[in-house]
Amino acid sequence: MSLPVHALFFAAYRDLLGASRLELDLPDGATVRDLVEDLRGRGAPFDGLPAEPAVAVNRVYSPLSAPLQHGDEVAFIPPVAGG
Amino acid sequence: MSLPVHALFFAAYRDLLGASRLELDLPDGATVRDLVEDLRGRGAPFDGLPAEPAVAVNRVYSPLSAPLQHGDEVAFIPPVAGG
Amino acid sequence: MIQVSVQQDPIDPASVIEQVGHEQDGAVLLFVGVVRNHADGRSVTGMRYESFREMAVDVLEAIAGEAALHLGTDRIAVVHRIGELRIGDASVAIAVSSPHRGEAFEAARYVIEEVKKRLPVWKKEHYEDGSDEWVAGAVPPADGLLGGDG
Amino acid sequence: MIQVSVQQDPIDPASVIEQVGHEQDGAVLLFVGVVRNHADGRSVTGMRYESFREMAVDVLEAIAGEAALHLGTDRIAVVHRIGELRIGDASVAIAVSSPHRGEAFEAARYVIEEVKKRLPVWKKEHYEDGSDEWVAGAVPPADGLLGGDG
Repeated sequence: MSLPVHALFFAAYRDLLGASRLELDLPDGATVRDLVEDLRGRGAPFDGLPAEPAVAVNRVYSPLSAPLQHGDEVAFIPPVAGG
Repeated sequence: MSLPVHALFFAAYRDLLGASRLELDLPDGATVRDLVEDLRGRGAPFDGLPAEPAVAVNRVYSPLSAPLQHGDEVAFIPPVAGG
Repeated sequence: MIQVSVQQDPIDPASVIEQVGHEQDGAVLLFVGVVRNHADGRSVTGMRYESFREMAVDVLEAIAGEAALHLGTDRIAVVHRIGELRIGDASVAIAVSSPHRGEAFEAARYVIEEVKKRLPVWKKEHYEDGSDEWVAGAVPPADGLLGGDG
Repeated sequence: MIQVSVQQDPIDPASVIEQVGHEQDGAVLLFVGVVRNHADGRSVTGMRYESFREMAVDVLEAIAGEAALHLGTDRIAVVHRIGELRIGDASVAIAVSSPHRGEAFEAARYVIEEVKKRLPVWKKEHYEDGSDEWVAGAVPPADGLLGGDG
């Protein structure tokens, strides 16, 4: 474990987890998908997150295949309803 | 002559004729086109009116073929530029 | 709820919105036409708007009614100003309130396009050199009040 | 001249217009989204808007920038409100000023459609029976910030 990242949760995801922010350590070379699977593997309530959520890395929408860097901020974005 | 009508002129047409309103008497059965031709036949400045102007009879756009009634108000409508 | 006006008084966009605003609706659209300081490359210093006022009111009501009929919203307000306008003055304001934004956009667009086609209003541009000129406009269709196919 | 805001304060449509108004332009368009008193047949008593605020500001700037690039007008202001809103409150306001009305309509429409697709904002509806629910929204594209073909 040498890849610390910050995970942010909003709206329905925050309500689901009861947390708006988690600090995680992932293996070097981990992708966003690895982060999602790490979380979902923890069981309830984390397995309530979708397998393929929309995410933003450092405030930019990113595919699940994006590799993570040290200190990245990964926001889980529930379906948006602005306007 | 037994068909009195009111002719109204706006904007460029009023400037052309130097008048915003004329009272005319036309023969029974006259159409809008007859009115236009009557005016244009008077020479300058009336012949500066187009042969087929847009007109409104009693405030409703009408074709030149429309028959006129006693007391009709015929407005000569230059190309419009509202908005 | 259709309200139209052809007026000498300055247009207050906020009050035009208020004419259509309602809590049952989800979208409000306001279009404002503003007198520009140039036209066809010439510097414009002001503009005189004239109308066949009684007919213009009828035509505005007809246009707004068509928009309401075709587009399913009857909350429409249209105000057209006449008289001497300065650069930056609002010449026309159209407000539409509708449950759905698509209808609001379409209704407002319909109204301004029809206004330009058939509202009996004319404008004379004043230029920097002191001259002025009637703006070349659109020939209204002979069946204008009944509308085309919109 | 692109100005965006994600704010707790009430939206004043007139001030949003002022952000884009300019005498060189001929058309000003304002779109306002308003909290409705019903949704899917249920009576709504209010709405809570949340955002990922820092990112939302970035996304609004990107959307407005795309509209400016594609549609040739760079006078765009967008304000999105967050927090507890009541029925009739403005949730979003978009103002566009442009020399030509077509561009103004298209730019405003583009901005609101993109806002609904990818702005990181969520809303919870409060119902008459005291319950509340997150509104089912749109899944933003993974390349959202760069836009689709708009």
